[in-house]
Amino acid sequence: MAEFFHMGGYAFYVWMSFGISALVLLVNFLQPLLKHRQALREAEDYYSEV
Amino acid sequence: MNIIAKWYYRLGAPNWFYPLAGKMIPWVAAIFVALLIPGLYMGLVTAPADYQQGESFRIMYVHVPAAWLSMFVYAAMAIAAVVALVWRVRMAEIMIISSAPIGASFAFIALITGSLWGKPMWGAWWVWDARLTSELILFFIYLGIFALYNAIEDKQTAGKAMSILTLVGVINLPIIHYSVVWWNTLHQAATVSKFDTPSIHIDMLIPLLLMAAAFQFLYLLLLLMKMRANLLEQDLASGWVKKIVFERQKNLKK
Amino acid sequence: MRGFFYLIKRDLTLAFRRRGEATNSLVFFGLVVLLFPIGIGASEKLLSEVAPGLIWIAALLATMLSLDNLFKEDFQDGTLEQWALSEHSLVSFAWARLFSHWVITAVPLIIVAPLFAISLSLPAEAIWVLVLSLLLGTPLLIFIGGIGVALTTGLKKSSMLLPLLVLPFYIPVLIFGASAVEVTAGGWSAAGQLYVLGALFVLGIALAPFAVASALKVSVSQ
Amino acid sequence: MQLEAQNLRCRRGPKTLFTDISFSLDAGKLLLVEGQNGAGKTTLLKLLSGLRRPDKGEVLWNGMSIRSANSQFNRQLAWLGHQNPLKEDQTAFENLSMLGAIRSRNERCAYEALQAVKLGNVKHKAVKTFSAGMKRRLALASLLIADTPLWILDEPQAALDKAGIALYEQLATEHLENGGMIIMTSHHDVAIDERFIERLILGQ
Repeated sequence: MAEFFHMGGYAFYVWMSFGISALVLLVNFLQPLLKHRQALREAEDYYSEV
Repeated sequence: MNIIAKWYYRLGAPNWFYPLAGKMIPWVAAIFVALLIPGLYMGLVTAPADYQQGESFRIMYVHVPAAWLSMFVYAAMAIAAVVALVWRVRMAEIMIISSAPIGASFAFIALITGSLWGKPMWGAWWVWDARLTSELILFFIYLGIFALYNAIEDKQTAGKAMSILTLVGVINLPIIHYSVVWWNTLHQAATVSKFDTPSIHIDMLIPLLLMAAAFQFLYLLLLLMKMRANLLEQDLASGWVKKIVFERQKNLKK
Repeated sequence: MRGFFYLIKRDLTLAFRRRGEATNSLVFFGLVVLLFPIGIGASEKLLSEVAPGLIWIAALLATMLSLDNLFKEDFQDGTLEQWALSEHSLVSFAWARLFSHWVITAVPLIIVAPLFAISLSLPAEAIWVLVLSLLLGTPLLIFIGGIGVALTTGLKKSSMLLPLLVLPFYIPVLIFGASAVEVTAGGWSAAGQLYVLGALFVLGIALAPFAVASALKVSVSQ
Repeated sequence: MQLEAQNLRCRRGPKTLFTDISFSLDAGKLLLVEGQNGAGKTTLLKLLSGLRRPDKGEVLWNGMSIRSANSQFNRQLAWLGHQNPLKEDQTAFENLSMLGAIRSRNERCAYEALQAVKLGNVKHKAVKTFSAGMKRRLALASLLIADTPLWILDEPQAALDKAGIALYEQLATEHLENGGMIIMTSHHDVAIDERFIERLILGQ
């Protein structure tokens, strides 16, 4: 397993690439989730008054 | 109304699109994961190391799909821009503003992984290679589209202005790309472009196609989620949101 | 076509009465060119090597910054509405405004450019190609920049949005313009670059006004 | 000549400004659009003039939609918004001839129009020296040299003094008498003969 992570000496570059990509895409996944939840809460407040 | 027109009309209506997108999201997410796992496994483990680049060529499995997607997303936005301007479909404008950040993220990933791939192979973090330079310009165009939409308060005007900018962009992108390629040959000895995928062996190709397909579904997934959020936020005071809120409250009471 | 020539005459007389506007971009152009020797040292060999790109970048920035409120005044005082509702299409309005803006701000720039080229020790034969490339390039910069300006005309607060929208589309013009001068300075012929610049010029002049008109229509209907 | 609106609807963001606005206006009539601020008066005028497209509904000029017959409709329309479309550094005469160049001209010359709005003595002075009332009158003068039966005016009496308002009402009455049409908004009442006027209240 160890040499798998070693990636023939390029461990830093390979795992950094996959890591940053995963991070950026995760942000793109979470942002709409939070925004959707927040918009729903706003809608509920808006209609609770009306 | 024939079936296509009915579909076309309904897709444009938020109260129909919002629940439909909600139902589709789990399925799209499932397909994405089903493609991602084998793609990653084959890409990182089973695919043979490249005789020149060794293991670092595996960065290709993230760099190339991200670069493809950054262009695919822009093409999809350009089509939506035509639909938005010619048939005045508001849903197409929501699609564009939801796609822009996703496209920008793919372009950003392509740039970062490109420089991480370049460093071990050619010793420089940034290489003024034709494709990387075009990708950087595409990244700035995405930012411009996103910034324009957010700078205009009235969302109807913002949508139209953004659609026009998207179309201006789609006409300019080929011109920019070929002038950058020409500029690149002028300033560097005509080496084979550094980011041509290596002579692709079948075991290397399959994970690449799997990863590309996985990224396509990821784009669809992120797009649907972003469109639902943007729609709900913009249409706060309109009838269909009121119906959804009351339905949710009814289920909670049950 | 009456309105078209009237508009150009009006713009020229207005510019004549407000002399400040045209000279601002000229002063900016001179200052930017002045900054470079100070910044990167005044060694003659280095400067002459960098001069083509430098002059072109300075001209590009000066043109873009002069564009900033090209349509804002017409938008705010209602002239744009009058044109939108006249029998003349907004395309002819856009054409006239962009053309008169080119005459007011870019032509003085082109006249002065050889002066700055000499100060940056650009070889003599390259100066003519510089003027020709600017003659082809600046209208292109103004017409493409006009699209960005038209899109941001409706904005209340003046945001630094124009450069972000417009600079990516300036890149091909800069590539061929600067390399035309650079190649001539090196002794080769710049025919290829100038032909491509001419092609971009025709494409830009033909298509940009339609994009400007539709962007203005969006701003006016706010 | 007839301008007809068919159940116009317009939204600004999530808020619906007005919906199902329908009316038809014939030659020699004045439509007075009233309503508080923010009721969408200016937006309605923009819909009727074609500056902005309605979300739903249609505007017809002589039975044809103004979007398809756009340039014919524009040739017969004179628009005056809140602001005066004038350039401060130009003289009154230059501004007027510029506005005349945009619209289809009638035989009335610019000097005559300036006399009609009592600006004859300042025709070669720069507009920046004018008062707000004089600027508004100069903008109104541009209506006189245009051969446009339909006037769409957004608060034409704004910034006018009493004499200016009387002048405007006289010009409007003349225009209506020789078969013209006017659509205007106003905050205070308009002293024009009731037989010409139809009212439309926005934002109940």
